[in-house]
Amino acid sequence: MILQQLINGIMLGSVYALIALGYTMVYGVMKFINFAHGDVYMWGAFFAMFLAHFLGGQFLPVLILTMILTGILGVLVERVAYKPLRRAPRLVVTTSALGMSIVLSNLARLLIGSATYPMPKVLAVHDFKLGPSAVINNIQILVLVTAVVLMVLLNWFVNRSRYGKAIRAASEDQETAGLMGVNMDNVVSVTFFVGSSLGGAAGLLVGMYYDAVYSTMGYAAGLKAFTAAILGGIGSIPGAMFGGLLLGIVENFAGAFLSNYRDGIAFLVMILVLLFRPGGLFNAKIYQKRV
Amino acid sequence: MLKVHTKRSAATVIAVITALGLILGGCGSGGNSPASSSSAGGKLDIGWVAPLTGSSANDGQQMLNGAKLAAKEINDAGGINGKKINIVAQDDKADPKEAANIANMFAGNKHLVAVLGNYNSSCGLAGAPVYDQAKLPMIHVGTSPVFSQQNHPYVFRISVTDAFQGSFVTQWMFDEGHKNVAIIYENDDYGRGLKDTVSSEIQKLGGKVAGTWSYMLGQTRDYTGILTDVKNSGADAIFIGGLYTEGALIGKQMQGLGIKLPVYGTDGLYEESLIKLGGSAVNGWKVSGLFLPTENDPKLQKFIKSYQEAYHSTPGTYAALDFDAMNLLAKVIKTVGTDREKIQAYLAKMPEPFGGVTGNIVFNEHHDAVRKTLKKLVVKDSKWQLFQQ
Amino acid sequence: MSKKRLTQYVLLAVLLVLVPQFVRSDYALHLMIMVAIYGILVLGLEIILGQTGLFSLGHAAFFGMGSYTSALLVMRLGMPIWLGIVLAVLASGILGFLLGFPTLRLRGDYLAIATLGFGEIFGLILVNWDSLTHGPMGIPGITRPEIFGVVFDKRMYLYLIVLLFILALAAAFRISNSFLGRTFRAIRDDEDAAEFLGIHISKYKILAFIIGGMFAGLAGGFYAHYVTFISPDSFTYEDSETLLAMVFLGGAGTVIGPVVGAVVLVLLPELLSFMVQWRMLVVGVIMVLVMIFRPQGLMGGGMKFLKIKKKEVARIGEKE
Amino acid sequence: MAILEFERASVHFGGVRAVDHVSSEIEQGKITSIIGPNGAGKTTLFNLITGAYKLTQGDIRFRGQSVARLSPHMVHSLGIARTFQNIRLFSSMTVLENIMISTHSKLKPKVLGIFIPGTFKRVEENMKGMAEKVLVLLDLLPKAGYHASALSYGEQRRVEIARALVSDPEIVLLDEPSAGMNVREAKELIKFISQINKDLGKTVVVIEHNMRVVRHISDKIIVLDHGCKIADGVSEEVLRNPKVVEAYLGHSRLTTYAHVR
Repeated sequence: MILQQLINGIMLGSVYALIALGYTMVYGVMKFINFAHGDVYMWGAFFAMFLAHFLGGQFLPVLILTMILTGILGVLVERVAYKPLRRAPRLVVTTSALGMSIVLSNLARLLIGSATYPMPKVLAVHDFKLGPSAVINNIQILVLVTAVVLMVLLNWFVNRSRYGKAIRAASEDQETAGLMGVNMDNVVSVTFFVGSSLGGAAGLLVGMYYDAVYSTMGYAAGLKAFTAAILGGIGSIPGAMFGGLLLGIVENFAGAFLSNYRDGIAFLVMILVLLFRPGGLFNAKIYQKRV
Repeated sequence: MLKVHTKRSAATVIAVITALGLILGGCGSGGNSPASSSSAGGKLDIGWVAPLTGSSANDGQQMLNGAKLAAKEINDAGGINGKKINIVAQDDKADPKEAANIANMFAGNKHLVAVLGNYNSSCGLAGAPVYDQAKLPMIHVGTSPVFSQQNHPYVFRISVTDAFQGSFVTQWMFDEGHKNVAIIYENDDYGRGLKDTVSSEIQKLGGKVAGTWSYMLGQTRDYTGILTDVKNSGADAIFIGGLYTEGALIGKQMQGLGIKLPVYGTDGLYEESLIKLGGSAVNGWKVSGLFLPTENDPKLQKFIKSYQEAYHSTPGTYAALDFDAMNLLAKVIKTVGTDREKIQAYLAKMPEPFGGVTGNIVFNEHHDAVRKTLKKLVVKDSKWQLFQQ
Repeated sequence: MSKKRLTQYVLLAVLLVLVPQFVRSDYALHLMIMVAIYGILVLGLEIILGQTGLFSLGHAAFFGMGSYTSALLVMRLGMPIWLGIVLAVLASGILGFLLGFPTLRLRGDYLAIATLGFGEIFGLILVNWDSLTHGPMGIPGITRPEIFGVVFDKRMYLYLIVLLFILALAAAFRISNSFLGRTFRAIRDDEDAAEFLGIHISKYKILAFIIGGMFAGLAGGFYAHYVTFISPDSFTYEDSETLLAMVFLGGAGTVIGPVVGAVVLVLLPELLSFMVQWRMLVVGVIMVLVMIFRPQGLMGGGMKFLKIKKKEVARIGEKE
Repeated sequence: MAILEFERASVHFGGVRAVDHVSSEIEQGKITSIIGPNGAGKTTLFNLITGAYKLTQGDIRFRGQSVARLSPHMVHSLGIARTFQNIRLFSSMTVLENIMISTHSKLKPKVLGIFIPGTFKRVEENMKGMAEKVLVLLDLLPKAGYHASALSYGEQRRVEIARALVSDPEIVLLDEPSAGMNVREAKELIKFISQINKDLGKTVVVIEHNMRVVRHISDKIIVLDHGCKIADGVSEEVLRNPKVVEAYLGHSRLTTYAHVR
């Protein structure tokens, strides 16, 4: 039972973590909360649904195409709603993101529909017994493995690749990075592309795991993922992963034992963590007074 | 120097208020002047309000489909006393504040004859005082017991109350020997009402509630935590006090966790999508319902056929309820005319039951629709079928 | 008071008394009432967010606190409505005090998410504490105010809320023009510096939440007795988000700006209501457009403080 | 008489000993300069006095009373005011408003008072009066209504000093007041610091790199290097101290020694 709950929690958590990475990447470079990210993730799930419909049971092509399409959507959103505001106060950009979130979710509802759609089968399901009462299936394992692989790739990308270095430089100090010859437009585009494509991957994985895709799915998942990113310390990639997992596990146990307060407990844990570590779990330095 | 700020602002306030007054005064008087009533000569305005955006948009859309279909059929048949029905549709976003806004908008629209009302009980209750005051009859699909307590004179509900459905399904579970029931419910006015009646009915009949678990609509649809706990609670059946989408996902997640308990529910689960989405996971689910597409009732067959033609799907509970509500209104208007008070008087004391696709309806003293019985439906071979002993 | 200002006030008063008399439609009256309610709400958020710079995503909780406090006191204990509303203001102030505590440790987006969490928890308590709040069923049939035995009609409600709004507006301006407002803005601009200049930061931050909460409590108390039905889904995160959008759309830090934002975001969806399914999309598009073409908000000015300060957001590897 | 005493004051950040066992005294009514190469811990010492950081070890006493556990605003209300190395004016406010902020410690205004017409007016007038007095002193009155960001660098520095003076503190801590000033402005500053000291009777503590300024104004000099005090005493003596010269020369011959010469 505990084992099963832990599996459930890790599944939910890895989904949060994947979405949280998108928030954290954008925040790292642009310093604002991209409220539209949850809806980009929702569009990713829809892209995945259509692709799975046309491509059938080919997981990798569906995953890669979904990530590309969602990445492009993310870049488009940035070009339309944030790029003109590059020099504006960041809370203004946040408001623009709020507007964009409304636009994206309503577009999905109008273009696709308000129903909840099943995900076309990408893989056949096989169950594996883990001990007397716990069970896990191949889709869950695939979701976990994909999530982990993507996170590892992202870590490599940010720490080792040329663009990753530019992103890190920009997240430390945009102006200096600009002076050092980093093309900010490109960095921002790459950031949005990568962050959004991870959201797209999450959309596919969630679609497969829950077998359901709907136009309002970005809202709750986005909120939780954002919470996870903050919990881990926003801007920190390991923070987002860890925050997501922690939130998923806490939420799952809360759901089992005090289901009426499930979401509240997740938030309570987050507030308590923040009170003791005001910069999130992986980012304690932010709060030193600077004089 | 510090005052500069205030001075400019006072002027702004004046400007804003004047503008506001002009805008609102303008649109207000427009709705009121008798001159504009000529435009409504050939038509009959019926208000319609339910969520068309947000988490419950899909249910609202179904309702609108049902209402529109009925209106189209009536209009194609020549309308009511020569007047065509015109649906004035509004979106309440499932937000009671917006529902109150729209209730006021409708109340101010003198052309409206009646309103087909909200999907959420909370939205209905926020608008109800306004409809009462404006003497505008409203038929809605809410299920909350609060409506019965409040006795809003102009508010009628065509859906089945929690109390009626809850006791019906509980009895059914007992008939089949399930006396230790786990209740999973949507934690809002809809699911909570069902949970309350079902738990008290179970206790009345001498059974046991193995536990209650809730989920919030619009939150992450992961129920594995709840279900793992249900599995360990020793329950011999599950009652779901919720709607079809969440129901289907609960079913699928049960399947994933290897839970094979019988599942019962109410008409909120009755929908084609439950099967489309749930697939094999919802086979064998038992649900109290109002109608079944395969029934041999010509009225029903016609409804199903034209609905499928118009929307390429099979109507569920909410589409059928609004279809009936619209037809009921048409019948009343045909009988007593467009006077709102007369419509209310007719509905409050119906001389004969209205035979709709969801059964024969009269409203009782609380303005709740009374039906003699409900149908026992079951998912069999991925189809809705009538339950046979 | 200068003569010009006096004239302005008189003109204002005359307008406010006359305008409702010419509005015949209940719907228009209702919308004006809603505008005023939201006006008071955003005045409160303006103090927290616009003046003090505390990013709060839980403002709907104060609104709910006010509504529930007054409704319950009046319905359960039979208190007079006036007293109920006064106590609603106090209760929301107390909630502001509690919600203000994390501000002592948290800044910026971290504070935002903490307040968001508080708002969500507050909502869940409303849903689950049945014996007190009647849970998700909500509280129907809330007592309407009476005066000399006459139950309020829309026009009387409007006069009352406009009166309350003017009081709130005057209070907001007074706060903004006093040392209190200056202190708030100092905290917003540079809270560390302010502390070295002898400002008790914690006290004033909590105070901002208390005052902001009290404004929302006033709006909430009135709202409960106006709509006569309240339930938890009237006070959700989406409402907090809308309020936030109102503040920025109108122009944070300008007192009057957020009120204009409230006017726009209350009326716009109603004016667009003929679009039914399309209107939320259009509202979203307009929000984005306004931000792009008028980032300082409709009423402009006062936004410099929100500019990215390199120091403030720099993170990993930062020395000192 | 010592008004401010450091007793083995130390603060460690992680492994770094930013200030290490500094013991010294600040004499009342005198001007004391704190000098030392970049990163010597001078500003950190100010931060310790004003309560931004808590001491890891040791104590700091103001008039015999420990200020080690006090928060910045409490230290301010005891009568210790400061300026900042990198100017930190409130950018959305006018010069006058900037200075009015700093009157809280002195006036202790009551929040509810703002809704009492008489009290509101009195407090505002009081604050304004205090601020204007300082503005006159610093020759800034014509700029009172300007936004702080519209002022020249030197003027902004003076507003900072005005902000420190308005609360009528006993000790004024000036963190590199001459930074970014030209020679003429620096000369005026020297005059002005003496004026604060002589005419207003304030105890002044200055962190300074500009040796011309240091030489002219200091009654006493404290030299820090790597968080440690390496010398203190009367100015000429300290500046001739070989350890001091070595600390400066050893560190950055190009920038700092220029001033020493």
